[in-house]
This record gives sequence, C-alpha cells and structure tokens, in this order.
Amino acid sequence: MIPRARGSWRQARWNEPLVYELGSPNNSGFICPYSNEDAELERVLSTTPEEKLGRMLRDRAPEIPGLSEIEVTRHFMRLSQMSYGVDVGPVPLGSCTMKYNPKISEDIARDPRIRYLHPYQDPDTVQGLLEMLYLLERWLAELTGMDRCSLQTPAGAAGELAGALMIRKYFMDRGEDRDEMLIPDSAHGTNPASAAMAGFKVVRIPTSENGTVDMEALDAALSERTAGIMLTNPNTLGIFEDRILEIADKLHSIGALLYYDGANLNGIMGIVRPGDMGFDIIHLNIHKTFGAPHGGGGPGAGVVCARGELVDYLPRPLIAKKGNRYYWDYECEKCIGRIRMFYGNIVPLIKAFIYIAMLGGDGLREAAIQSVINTNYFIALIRGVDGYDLPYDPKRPRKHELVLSAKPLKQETGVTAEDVAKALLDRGLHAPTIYFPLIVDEALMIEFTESEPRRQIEEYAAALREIAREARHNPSAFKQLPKNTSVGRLDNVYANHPRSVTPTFRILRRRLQGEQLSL
Amino acid sequence: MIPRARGSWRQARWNEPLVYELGSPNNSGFICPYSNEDAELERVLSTTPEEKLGRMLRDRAPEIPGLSEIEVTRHFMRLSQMSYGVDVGPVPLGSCTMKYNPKISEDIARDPRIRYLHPYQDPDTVQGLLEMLYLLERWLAELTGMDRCSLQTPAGAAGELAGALMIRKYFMDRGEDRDEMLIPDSAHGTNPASAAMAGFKVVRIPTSENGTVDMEALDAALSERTAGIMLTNPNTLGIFEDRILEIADKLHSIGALLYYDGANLNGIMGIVRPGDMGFDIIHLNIHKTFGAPHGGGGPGAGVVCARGELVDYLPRPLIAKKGNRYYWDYECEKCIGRIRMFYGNIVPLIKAFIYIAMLGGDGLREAAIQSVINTNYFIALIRGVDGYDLPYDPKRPRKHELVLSAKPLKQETGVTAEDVAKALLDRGLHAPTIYFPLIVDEALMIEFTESEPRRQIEEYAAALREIAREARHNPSAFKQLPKNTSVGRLDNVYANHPRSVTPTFRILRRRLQGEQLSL
Amino acid sequence: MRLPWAPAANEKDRREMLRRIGVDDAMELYKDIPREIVLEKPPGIGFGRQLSEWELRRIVDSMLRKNKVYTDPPPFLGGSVCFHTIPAVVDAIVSRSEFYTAYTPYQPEINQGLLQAFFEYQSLIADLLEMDVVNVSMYDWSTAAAEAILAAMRVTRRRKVVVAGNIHPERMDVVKTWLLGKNASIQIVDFCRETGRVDLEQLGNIVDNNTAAVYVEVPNFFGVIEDSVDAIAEAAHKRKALFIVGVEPLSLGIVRPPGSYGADIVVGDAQPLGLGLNYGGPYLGIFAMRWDRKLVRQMPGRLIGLTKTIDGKEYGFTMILQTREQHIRREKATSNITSNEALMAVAAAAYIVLLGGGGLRELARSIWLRSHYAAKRLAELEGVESPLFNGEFFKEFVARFPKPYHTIHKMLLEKGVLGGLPLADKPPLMDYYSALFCVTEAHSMKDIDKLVEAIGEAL
Amino acid sequence: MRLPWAPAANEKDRREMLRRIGVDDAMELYKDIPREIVLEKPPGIGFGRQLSEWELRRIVDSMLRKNKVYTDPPPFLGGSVCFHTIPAVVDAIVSRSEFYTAYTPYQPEINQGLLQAFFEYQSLIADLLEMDVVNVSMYDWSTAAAEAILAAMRVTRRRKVVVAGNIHPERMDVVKTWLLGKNASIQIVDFCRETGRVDLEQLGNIVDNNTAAVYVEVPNFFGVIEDSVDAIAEAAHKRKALFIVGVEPLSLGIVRPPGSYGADIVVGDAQPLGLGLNYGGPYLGIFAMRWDRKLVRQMPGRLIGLTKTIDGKEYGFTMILQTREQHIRREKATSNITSNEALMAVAAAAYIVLLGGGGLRELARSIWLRSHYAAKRLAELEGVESPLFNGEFFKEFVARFPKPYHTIHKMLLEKGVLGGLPLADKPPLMDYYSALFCVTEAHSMKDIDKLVEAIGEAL
Ligand SMILES: Cc1ncc(COP(=O)(O)O)c(C=O)c1O
Ligand SMILES: Cc1ncc(COP(=O)(O)O)c(C=O)c1O
Repeated sequence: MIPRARGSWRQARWNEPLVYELGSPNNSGFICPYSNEDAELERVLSTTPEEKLGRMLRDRAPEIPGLSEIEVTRHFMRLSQMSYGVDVGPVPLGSCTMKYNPKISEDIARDPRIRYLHPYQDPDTVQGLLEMLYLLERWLAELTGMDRCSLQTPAGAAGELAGALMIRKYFMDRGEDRDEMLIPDSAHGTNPASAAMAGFKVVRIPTSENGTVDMEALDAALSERTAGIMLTNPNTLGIFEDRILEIADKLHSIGALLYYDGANLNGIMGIVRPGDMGFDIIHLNIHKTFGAPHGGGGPGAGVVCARGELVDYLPRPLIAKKGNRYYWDYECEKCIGRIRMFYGNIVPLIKAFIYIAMLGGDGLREAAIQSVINTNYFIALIRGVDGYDLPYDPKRPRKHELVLSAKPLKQETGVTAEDVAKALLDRGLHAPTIYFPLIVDEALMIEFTESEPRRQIEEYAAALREIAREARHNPSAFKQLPKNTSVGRLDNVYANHPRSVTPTFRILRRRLQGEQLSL
Repeated sequence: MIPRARGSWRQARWNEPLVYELGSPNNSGFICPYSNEDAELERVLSTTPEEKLGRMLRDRAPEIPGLSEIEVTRHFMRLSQMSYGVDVGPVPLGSCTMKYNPKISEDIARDPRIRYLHPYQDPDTVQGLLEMLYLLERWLAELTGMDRCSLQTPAGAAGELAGALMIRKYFMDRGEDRDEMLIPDSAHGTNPASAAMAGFKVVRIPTSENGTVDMEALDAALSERTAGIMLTNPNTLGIFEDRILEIADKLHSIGALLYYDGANLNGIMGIVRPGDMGFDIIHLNIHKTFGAPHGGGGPGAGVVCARGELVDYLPRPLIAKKGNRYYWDYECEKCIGRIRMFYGNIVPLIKAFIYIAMLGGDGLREAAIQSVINTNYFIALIRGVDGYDLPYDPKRPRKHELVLSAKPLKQETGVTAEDVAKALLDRGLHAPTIYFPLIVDEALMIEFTESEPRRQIEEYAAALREIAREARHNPSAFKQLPKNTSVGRLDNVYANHPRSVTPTFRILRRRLQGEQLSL
Repeated sequence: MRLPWAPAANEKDRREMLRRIGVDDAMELYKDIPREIVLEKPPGIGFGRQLSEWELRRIVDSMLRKNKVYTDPPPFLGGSVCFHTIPAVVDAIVSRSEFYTAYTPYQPEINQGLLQAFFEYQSLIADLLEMDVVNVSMYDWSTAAAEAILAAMRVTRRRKVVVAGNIHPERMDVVKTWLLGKNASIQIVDFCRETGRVDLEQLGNIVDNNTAAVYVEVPNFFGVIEDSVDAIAEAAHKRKALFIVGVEPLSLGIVRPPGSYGADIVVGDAQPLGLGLNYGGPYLGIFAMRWDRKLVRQMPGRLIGLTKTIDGKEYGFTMILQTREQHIRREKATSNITSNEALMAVAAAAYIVLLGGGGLRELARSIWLRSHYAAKRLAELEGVESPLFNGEFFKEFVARFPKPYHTIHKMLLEKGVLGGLPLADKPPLMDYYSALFCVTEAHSMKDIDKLVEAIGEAL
Repeated sequence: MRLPWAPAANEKDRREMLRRIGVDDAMELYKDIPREIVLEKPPGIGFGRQLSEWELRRIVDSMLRKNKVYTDPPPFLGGSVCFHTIPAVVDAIVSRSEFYTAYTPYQPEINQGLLQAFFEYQSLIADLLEMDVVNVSMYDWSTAAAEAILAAMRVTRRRKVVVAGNIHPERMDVVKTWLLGKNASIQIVDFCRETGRVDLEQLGNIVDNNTAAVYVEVPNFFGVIEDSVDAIAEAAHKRKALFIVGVEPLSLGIVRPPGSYGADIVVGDAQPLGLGLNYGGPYLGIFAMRWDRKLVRQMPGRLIGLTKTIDGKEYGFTMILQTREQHIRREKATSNITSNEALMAVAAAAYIVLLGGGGLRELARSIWLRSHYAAKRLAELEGVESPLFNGEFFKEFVARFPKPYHTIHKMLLEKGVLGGLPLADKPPLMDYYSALFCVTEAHSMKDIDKLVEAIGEAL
C-alpha cells in the first residue's frame, strides 16, 4: 500500500552568503522614529553633531552592510533551519541538562510588563516582578536547603566565581591564609578555572574505581591551607557521592568549606538537598535544571546560595521583603560586592519561576525521578552492546546522566568518540558530550533529562548499536561523516592555524586585500 | 583561500511519522485548569455528565492520539522545516501577491487587547479596536474611490459572492430580471464560481490579441439580461485594461453594473482607483495587497466596497462613528444580510491597518511602483531567452505580474511548465503559478511584488535560463524532479484514484483493516 | 522614500533596473492608463506620512488601551463563541514563519510539512466527529453550514431546506444570504419552550420528498443537546434528504459524535480548539462528510490526501480531488472558496494532539461540571430560572431573570464582570429577561461564585 | 501525576522501563543516597500543587499588573541602560526555536546557522569598533571590563590598574569584586568638575611601568565623551600598559571608533542594539581585541571562526582557539566563562544589519539631536544647570536642579513620567541635586517637552 517512510534525515542546506555579501552600507530596513523632526531639531539647536563632535567625530558611517527587513528575515530564518536545538530533536549533551523549555515561559517572558522595565525604576513601580523574584529565591533556598540566594550571577561559572570569592573573603576576614581549593579530577573545567580566578591554587583529587572521590587522596590533600572543596553531586559520571556526609565532616572539621556545583541537580531535586549533604555555598544553573533555554550558549542564569554566616558574603543586592513591600537589600558589610551590574539575568529567572510554579515540589521530584529512569533505561538498552563500556562500577545506577566509553570501539576499529558523534549527527541525532569528563577515555556523556520520549531514547540506543556495527564493517567511512548535515566535516586545523584563523570578516577582508596576517 | 560556497540547496527532510504513530489516546500534554475542583463540583452537583447525558453520551474517549508538549513541538517544528513560505525564499506565485509580511504586524496581532476580545462584548468596551477598523474602512474606501466598505467577507471569493449577491438583489429590488454575468476568459476561477453561486449564468468574454477584453465580443454579449461584468484590472496577464472607461460606459448605459476583483490592485494602488475607472462594487484581498500573510491558504480577509446606492446592499453590519463613539451599524433595509458571522477576519484586518498606517499613501504608491519595476525588470532579463514567450503584446509593460508561456520549450524538448516548476523547486525557488490563466499555453505566471530583492529577481531569471538550457540537453531528467525537496515528485494519479484516494487517517485505517473503500 | 521591507527601493538599484527596462522614469510603465484617471498624488491615507515601528506602536497602543479585556473573571458571554484557554505551544507552532508565510501548497513537494499538518487536522477532526472525509477548512461555522446546504441541494437536486429554529441566529442569517441566488425555500422548525429542543413532530411533518436537507445544531443556540438525533436522521433519510449536523467540537469529548447517528454532513467551528477570540475571527469552519462518492464529489473546499512518490518509495501528501474546485471547474465548481482558514487548521491539529482523546474527555467533563455548577448557583437566586430550558446542556445555557437582563449586564460590567449574552434582540428567543451564559474550563469555582454574587447584588 | 512536558511519565511506559532496568520501584535507583538525608516528601514549594497554564497565567498576570510600564513618554532614566526601540524582526529571529533551544555549538556541522550568525555578530561589532577580534559575548559590560583588566594583567604580568573615576559606579564595583583574588592595585583617576572628563594630567602621572592597563569609558558615566583618547592611549602605550576602552555601541554611529585611537581591548554592552530592558538583563558584554597574538591568546570567552570542510570544497564555521577555554585549559584558562549571552548576539547582529552603516549613523545623529534638545530645554528652566558638565555628550547628560532631585522625581512619577536617575547615592557624583537623563530615538520632541514641563511644575 502506502510506503511507510521518507528518505533518511537531511538537514536544510541554504547556500546563504554572509551579510556582507548581501547588504550594502547604503541600504537599510530601518525607519528612524520621528525623523520628520530632525530638521526642526537642528534648527532649534542651531548646530549639528558633526559640528560639535570635533576630533571625536567618526569621519563616515561605519562600513556595515544594511539589509531590508525581508532580507534580514530570510537570512536568519535560513540560518535557523541550519541549526539544531532541543525543539527539533534530542540534544543529550551530558552535564548540560538540555531539557524541554515550556512554551508558556517564552510567552510570558515577552510580556511588556517585564521587558520594558528599566533596572533603575523605583522599586515601588516593579512590585510584581520583585514578588516573583522573591518567591523564586525562597523556593530555591528551600529546594536546596540553603538560607539565602543571590540571583545576580549570570551563569553557573559566575556563581562559582562568586562562591570562590566568598570563600576567599571569608577566610580573609578571619585572617586565615588558606589558598588551596580541592577539586576532583572529574570536575567540570569551570570549577578549577573559577577557583583560579579567585586566586586559589587548585589541588586535584583523583576519582576512585567506583567513580567517587578517592577518600584516601582526599585525606592526603587536606591541610591548614585547604580553603574548601568544590564538588558536584551526583558527579559528572552521574554517580552519587555516597560518602558525601563523611567528606563534609572532614572538611568542616578542619574549618574548610564545601562548595556545590549545582549543574547536576536535575536527577535529585526534591529528593535530597545539597544543604543536607553539608554544603555551605552552592550555585544553581537556572538554564539547566529549571527549563530556561540555553540560547545557543546563553543567556543562562546562575543563582548562588549560602548557609549560616556565609550568607553575609553573598553578592549584593539580595531580594527582600518588609511587610508587603519587596525591595533590594544592598546592605553589604562583608559581602563580596557585585558580580555583575544590576540584579541578574531576569528573563531566565522568570522562566525558572514559571517552571517551578507549574510543577510544584511534587512535580520537580517527578521530573527528577523520570530523568533518572531515562538514564538507567538507556543504560539497560546499551548494556552489552559491543564497542561501548560503562566505566566505574557499571552496576551502580546513574542519576541524571551517564558516561560511556567508546574505547573498545576505538581499539577494535579506530573509530573514535568523535567519529561516533559525527555518525549520530548524520542520523539527525545530536551527539552527546564527548571527551569529558577527562577521566574517561573516549567519553560519551549522555543526559536525556525527563523530557525525552521513551521512543527517542530507544532510537538513540539503536543508533549507537548500529554505529558500532557499521564501524566494524567500514571504519574508514566514518572519517568522512557527517554527510547529512548542512555542511560536511569541518577542518579544525585550518580553523585554528595562525595563518588561516579568521575570527571576523574584517580579518578575511584584510587577507583578501593581500595582508599577511598571522596570529 | 576559503571556498565561497556550500553545496546546492536542500530542504530539510525529517522522517516524521503521523501523529497517530507518535501518540496514544492515554497520553496528554495538557493539564486541565482547576482540575483540583472537579471532585468538589461532582459533589455539589451530586451528578456527573455520564449520568445526565443518557443516550447522548459518547461511550468512550475519542480515538485520538495524545502527545506531550515536547512531542507536539518537535512534530510541528519538523513539519515547518519541510514547508516553504515567503519568509525563507521567493514565492512569486502570480495572482497571489505573496509579499513580505512585516513582523511588527505579527507582534501587534498577538496583543491580548485584541486576542481576548469577545465578538459580543459591548461596543463601549472595544472602542480602540473599532477605531482601527473605522480608520481602515475609511482608508480603503479612499484608496479605491468607493463610498463604503464592509469588512465582513473573510476572503476575496467571499467578497465576490457578496458582490454578486448585491448585484442580484439590486436588480431584484428594481424588478429587473437580469441573470447574466459577463466574465473574461482570463478571469480567476473564483469569478465565475461566485457568479454561479449567486445564481447568475456566466457569459465568457474572450481576450483580444493585445491581452485585453475583446470589445467586439463584449458588445455582442451585452443585452437586457446583462446584470454586470466582473473584471480585474490590471488583468491576470498583468495588463491594464486601457479601455476600461469605455467598458464602464457600455455597461452603465444599459443599466448593468461593474464588479472589480481587487486581487490585482498591488501594482496600481495610489496611482489609479477602481472607483475612477467606473466600478460600482469591488473587493480587496487584504492578504494580498496589504501585507497580511497567507497562512498556507488562509486566514485572509476580503473587504467589499460599493459606491452610491449600492452601499445599501453591502453586507451588514458596517463600522460607523457617531460623535466620538464607534459602533456597528446593523441597519439593513436593502442589504444582502450577513456573509459570515460577526464582523470579519479581524486579525488580517489589523495587519492591513498597520501596513497602510506605516506606509501612508505615498508609501503605498511607492510599493506599487516598485512592484511594477520588478515585473518589468524581470521581463527585461528573460526577454529573448529561448524556450519562453511573453504572449499578448510583449512590448507592453506589465503591471503587478507577467505571464510567460513555456510552450516553445515544450514543443522543442517536451519539458512542460510543470517540469519547469519542479526544476525551480529543486533550486530552492518556489515555482510560479502554472497553467493559469487558461488562455496561455504552458503558462508561468510570475509576481514578485515590491518585496523581492533585485538579486533574487536576477537569480530567478538565471534559473529559468539555466533550466531552458538543461531541458535541451537532458529533457528526460526533468520528469524525475524535484530531488532536493523533502520528498520527490508525487503521484497524482494514485492520490486521486477512487480506490487509493485517502483524505483522512480514518480511511487509511479502515483500508489497513481490510475494507475495500472506493470513492 | 525608504520602503523598510522592500530592498529594491534603493535609488541606485532602481535607476539601474529602469535603465535595463529601457525607461527613464517609472511612470512610463503606467502610460497605458487613461490620463484622466491617473491620480496626481496618492490619497492622503494613513497618518499623513510614513511611520516608524515605534511611532506605529505608540499609536496602536493608545487605541488598544481603550479596549477592555476581561480575564478576572473571564467573560461569561455565550453565543457560539466562548472564552477558552489556549496552550502556549499552539501559538508557538502557528508562529513558525514557514507555516504562516506559505501560500496554498500548490507545489506539494516543497510544502510537505504544511500538507502533513493539514492531513492530520482532517484526520483528527474525522476521528472526533466519526466522519470519514474532512476538508481543510471553511471560513467559519456559518459559511460551512451554508455550503453544506448548497452541497445537499446539488446532491439531491432539491430546493427545500429544513432548518431547526433553535440554531444560532447569525448562522440562520448567513444561510439565508448564501441561498439568495438559489431559489431555495427555507422552512424553520419550531423548538419546544420547555426543553429548548427542536419540535420533532413538526420536523417530521415538514420534511418531504422535495427536501434537500435537514439542518440541526447539537448543542443548539441555547446550549441544549438535541437528543432525538437518531429520529431526526431517520426522518431525513426516509425522504432521502441529507442530515446536516452542526457541532461544537469540544462537546464531543463526552457527547455522541454525529457520525454515530447518521449525519451525512457535519459542520462546526474549531474556535474552541486553541484559536483566539479575536473579536470574531479568524475562526475555522469545520466541514465533514460521509464516505460516499456522490457526497464527496460535491464537497466544497480543499482536501489533502496521502499519496506516494512516482517512484513508489516514499509517502507524501498533496491536494486531491481538485477538479471540484473553482480554479479548474470555474462556474461548475462545488464552491468559489480558495483562500480559507488553513493556518487555524494547524493550530487546531496541534491543540487536539496536545490533549489527546483522554484530555479531550477530561476537558469536556470539566466544562460540563462548571457550566452546570453555574446554572445551579444562579438558580439559587430569587426569581432566577436557570437553566431556562430543561434539556440537558453543554457549556452554554440560558437563564431568565426577574428583571430586564440588560440592566443587570450593565451593573456587572461596572464590576468588571462580562456577563451572559443579552437575548433581547437575539432570535429565536427575543427575550428582555434572558441571557445566554457560557462557562468553560477557564472559570474557577471562585469565578462562578463571583458572577453569581454580582448578579445577586444586581437583582 | 502528569508531567505535561515530559512524555515518558505515563504510567505504562514507566512500568515497562523500570522492568527493563530491573527494579520495581524508581526509588531503588536512589538507594546509594544516605538514608538520613533523603527527603520524606518534596519541599512544598510553588503554589502547593501542580498548576495548569491558565492558572499560572492568571497568577503571573495578577503580579505583573503591579508593575508600572512607562511608554508615554518613555523613561528618561539613564545609567548606562536606556530605553531604546526594538525592531520587531529582531524578536522574530531570536524566537526561532532552533536558535533559542540550541546548546553551545560543540558540534559545528549541525549548527552552521547559529555559528554563522555568531560569526556575523563578531564581524559586525568588529567593524563598528574598528577592532579585529571580537568574542561571542561576555555577560555584560561590567564583567567584560573586569575580564579585560584580568587579561591585561596576564598579558603584561603587572598588577596595577588605572581606572577613570567617571566610569559607571556599578562597573567599578564589579571590577573590584572580580579582582578580589588577584592582589591587584586599582588606582582611580579623578575627573574634571567642569567638563566631566577624566583628568588627563593626573592619569599621565599615575600610569607607570607597573601598570597593566588604563580603563576609560567613552562616553563616560555622565554621558560625556572623553576627547583626549589619543593622549590617553599614548600615556598607556608609553608605559607598555594596555589601553582598554568601554563604549556605548550606538554612539559609534557618529563618534570615533576606539580602534581608530589605539585601544587594545574594547568592551561595552550591546543592550542598545535591539535587546529588551528586562529590568537589567540579559544584556550582552562586548569584548574586542586588536589583532595581536599575545593579546588574543589571552582572550576570554568563545570565538567563532571561518573554516572549510576537510575536503576543502565548502566553507563553514566552528569554535576556534578553544585551548584558551576552561573545558580544556581548566585552571589555566583565560576565563571560567562558558554559558554566555550568545542568543543576544544573534539579536544584535540582526539589529545591526537591519540598520546598516547608514542607518546607524542616522540613528546616532537622531539621538544626539534629541538629547541635546532635552538638555537645552531643561537649561531654560530657572536655576537648572543643564548639562552640568560642559564636555560634549551623547544620549545621557547630568542636570542639576535648584532643589533636591528626588522630590522632583517623585512628582514626575505621579504624572506618569519616569525622570532621570537620581545621583544622590551614585558615586562618583553623590549629589542630591543632580540626575542623569537619557534621551533616545524613542523620545519625540513632544515627549521631551512634556518632561521639561513636568519638571518646571515640580520646581
Ligand atoms: C558540571 C558543570 N558545572 C558548571 C558548569 C558551568 O555552568 P555555566 O555554563 O552556567 O557557566 C557546567 C556547564 O557548563 C557544568 O556542566
Ligand atoms: C485574481 C483573483 N481573484 C480572486 C481571488 C480570490 O481571492 P481569495 O483567495 O481571497 O478568495 C484570487 C486569489 O485566489 C485571485 O488571484
């Protein structure tokens, strides 16, 4: 009868030039408001900017192409079709918690009663928004077992920086000279980077065979120089640090602090709280756990929370309430100051408010459970498939994510984790995170979150199975993949070579004009 | 250095199943509001719908698949990538005026202060909207040289039906028994269909060699049975009926009326008015001329306008103003009644308001002129290209559109207008209207409107040139096109054959269950 | 002048294009227009000059501020169109510009997505109605009803039409207008003042061998569910007339679908399925038929069908049975319709699958419960007859008050409550004391209590 | 319980999945968590139960109604962030879900569109600034400034930083916070009370061979354009310190670009380029550098570059110089940043090309004219010093009143006018009588007259 299929997946491909080739500086799709008044203004002022700016006048309009609205629209619509987000297919990047972003939040976030608010408007004129932020702050504190949160940090890494600086300032204020931050080797790169930015020396703690912090190594690392430890739990292997209470005791007993990297909260929210695990400062990734989209890299929002006396160190201002009135509390005796201007990335924060409001505590817990079921269901499907390994105690249930190793496949066929990634792309499936965490060879780090349909998880497992099979038959073909994406495999050497690296059109233009530019 | 191109255009292809294969009746992505109250309601009412509906109770939930929100989103996002609108590329369908639809109108049309208004709200609570509609009505009347307009008709064809019924009722009221409507053979199919729905006999008027109404044939057709003529000007060949004043005189002198099909207004707006040409009733296609999008077939909006005593026959209500108050005037002594419920397709009407408001009279005229330049520029580019003809006085400038004939190409190579269309699709260019108007063999009817960039017009001409060249080298290849669209050439015979025609999944399901269904 | 949307309008391009065309001035391209009617300058419409987006926004905003939006509580206005909630995902989908800026998919290969969505709409509505063939849309319920009657006249070659007297009065008007040129005779059947239902006996007597169709709405204008649909079907079919039923689609979550009781043609409006109120439009006329050659060949509007590629390897979708349509059949077409409400069909499809069969039932139940709660609470007020008719109802119901309703309505408005629809000027009731209320899933018990309380105070 | 967004939550699927996993109950998957910290029930956050979209909408609406939006006239508040108009097309583009639901394009082949848009953003900003290398974003201007200073410290291996005293006070705070762990010494340069400009002489004296960087803003916090930028550059470069400039990007339509006067690093915020105010964020930190190996190797954040396919046939885009970043270099990375404000870069790119060079100039001129008109009109009021500083300004300016500004401000609010930013508590001015006004293309002459009139009445 009717055939049941279409051809294989193919991403859209538009031979879409750069805007520089489409537009010209004389074109524009913009009508300047009230331009009919400009002549009158010049008359009233009896001068012009050209006259007044003197030596600071730009001699001519910027060399920037202008396009009409239809051209702008088409250009970016076409580019969007050559992009891939969680709205078109699974993006099971581990550590990234790419979950579905409810459309209602996009809708509300565009409300003019949020969008048109100036950050310096008088608090009495933004009570509704402050109420939302206040509730959000309370909810996040409650969910994590912390006392207070600062909404200011614009991303997880900024939260880490804030946290590390808080620890630094805390010990400075106490006159303690602690300059070492312990960080497991499985940690996300932002952890050591943030610690270093806050002026700490990073002490690397190895992972034991069962995938958790090596306790002996930890003991060995502890000293009076230890300021604290930065941990994420479940860790980046998706494994819960089951000795977390012990770790907390050890640190606390020598006067050091525990920082929680909240990027991995999704599998445990509503089930166990970082505060109850013994953490003193935490950050949360609003754009991961709470359904705000990633936007191709951002905007995200970090939230940094603290307990006890560390609350005093949180970046200011904090959202607060007196009577029925919400306001910003700028009081900052010990605080580290500001991490950025204003109050935070409001739009993703509003989305988190919506996400939590709609699910409630029960719903958050359900989401966590479903995400863990999805992880372990996938493990069950992939277990025993030749070519992939689940390193570190494969029997132990994973939480939000899992990390496979494609090392067996590579050893057998030469097909690497990167090749596997490209083969997935070729099937219209976004690749997992590869080569992270660093402690797993040929790592494939996979996180479905609660959002992926069962069908999709099965399809993903089947694709990995098929890829392993094909790798055995025709390994060399893999180096040419992907073919079905809008462009074929890209040349990284060329991209990064000092003599060809091209970060802007300006550089390309200069090269085309004959300059020899090398970086 | 860097290569300047990507591979050829390819449309996205997702092997996306029907929703029936994705969902199950037990799934749902919907949370019913206040569902926590339902038990309480049953208690208070001490009954249930199941009890009360008796024999009118549906025995079980409809057999309709349910999907979670992420699945709904992905399904339709993928489908959208396999669709093609003017926002991604040119859609130069003649007679359809596919112009760019400004994003600002989409934005405003979503305003809750429009969207949440109930049609039966008291007029005093919708004065702002009524003001917009009132201004729009005034502007359209002024632009066309008419006295009043009814905004009620939901599309051009409905406008035609309204107009034809107005003519019918007008003569009924006068006791004249006129039952013939004259319609040129170049007219759009809706003209005869509308006339017939209003009870008229259609008298076909041929087109003369120069592409306009054959005046002798017209004279011959006129009689005391003649109710009127339905014309569009410029006509569907893009040619202005230069003897329109004469035609109007002829009709009026025997007491008959002139109806103007406004679908082709784009090239002349602000330059010449149907009212000044002698038309008595007109319709306008809001979705063509005034920048409201077509939506894959609709919603559109028709507006029907009249002059003099014919105003009394317009569908009611009409928008009106007394003092500072706007209201609906239901007074209908002679009117034909209602063409549909309520007041019209408000959303496209608002978009037309915005379009006109932003351009003003000057801007509309500029748009018209640009559209005509685009048409004639394209003619200049394609003139002399072997394989295509510009029938009917090729020297004469066209207005909003032009009609090529691919007859020479077909005669030489066997490649038809349809094949040309598919070859255009294969390049990522939407095909023109083909096989219309009926008076042109192998017609390719092309309308760029004012929106298409010059570059795009040139690309289109180049594509047609290339296609003609390829047709000579390898005509048989054309029958396999398109290849780069998400699906290959479709089988029309199968689609329409009584034993395979499948208008719903329900029919497919029944066939799969073994029923022999034939239509 | 700069046309912000149209790129070619820049001076340099324009000059070069004109040169290539071979004219000096664009107005030469208009020289075939009789001089005396060419305007010297364009009409001074709009706001006297080109506006920037921002200026436009402010003007529009100053106008829209004069509109009053009722959301707390949501409107209780009935009249076939009610306040329903719209899932955000539905809007996100119809905001995809490949969908909303597409034309009718005359070229199916490049518009498979749109066509599949249409096909799914047709299929989902078919399953909701239990009918076999559904077109992609009519303008609204009223024109769908008119087209159904016209189709029935063509199928039966008869001229008499029997219409229930309790259908929506505007639909009655539209039907009359559309039949103006058809020499049809429209016969109205009374309804029972007790139940609000059509007078079955009278209907049986009116239907005869000249009758093309019987048209009934379920629920009818009063929200009352006709329960003798089987008998009506029989009465019609006995005389070889077609049975046309108008339905409110959400009711079908719990109410018997018309396909189960012999409807030949079903019409309705998909507005409740995720479309905005928008002060009356665009909505979406549902049109469905039984699987019957004679019927379907007379179907108006656009149909999408499943097919395969010419090489037989892949499936696909395309417009089918186009020979019925005006662009081919011209004056012999089954309808003049071409532009329709297609995008709304995509919205409705998304809405339906978001709910699924179970969700639809749940929702319909909830609406039933809420509207019955409102009717019951109103009945507790002194002197109020609620519901006025004792026929079982869905979503809408008539209540009658001890004083003229329009005075109550005004007082409600002052309290920010948009009450029921005054029926003083609405056939078929024309009663100063009655109003048509609509209660949906958007109304919490508190909202309903608020209404009742406000009415109580107004009495 | 039904998770509306997550499909697998249906009971049947869940049971089957658990069976396949080999557990009876999902909680078994949590058995490695110490019992004593597992919550007995989830925290009672949110509104006590699951909400439907409609319920949520109504709750949110009831809150947002308490916000006051000023559009008529638009806010005159300054402070680095001003009310600008946003073309609708910009929103339409960032509402494309392939863009906004994408992750960082670690897999370039499947995200070419996003990468091209980022590359275009980098390129357009480069041309606006006349700088060579631009990253895809920092969080905002303040963190961009902090990162620039950190980068300069790494490049120069020096610890002293010279900062103009007339930069935005919040940016000053942020810089201080970010340097907390770096043992840096921050030296503030005074500004001239007449002109509002940095004290060039003092700056020259402070910069020495230990100086890593000199940081100046053009225009500065007062809206005043520093005009000795060439001299400042020379002062810095003479001591081999880097010259870091903070800019407001729209001003560059008419003001000299920092690349033309020797800036080594340029920072700023793209908020005026089509981003919403959103009560403070998300915005977009601009970060640019000269083409210099030593500099670029220290660049924080993500960079996109042009490249080709391995077969050499097609061009493409990918993330470049990643070895600078935390996921590879870890504690030696140039920054810890990973999530950034990428989507806003797409918005800014769309905004810039919609205007084009000509449009940018036109717009900048218009803003210049309007802000000068406002300053002049205010000066006509008795006792008002406007602008307070006589240095040439762009968009923002300080006015000083004969009575405490906050009382004026309150009276303005009552009239629906959101006036200038009170400077009573704002370093570096800390003046009860002054306010910082911002006037943009959104303000018509009438709006400005309204402000002036309202202030006149308040005096
Ligand atoms: C485990 C972990 N920690 C921290 C971060 C940093 O968060 P952000 O990207 O919001 O800066 C990430 C994400 O990139 C992460 O996966
Ligand atoms: C010339 C002409 N007349 C009338 C119509 C009918 O208009 P509508 O599609 O709005 O019903 C059309 C469009 O299809 C047309 O091109």
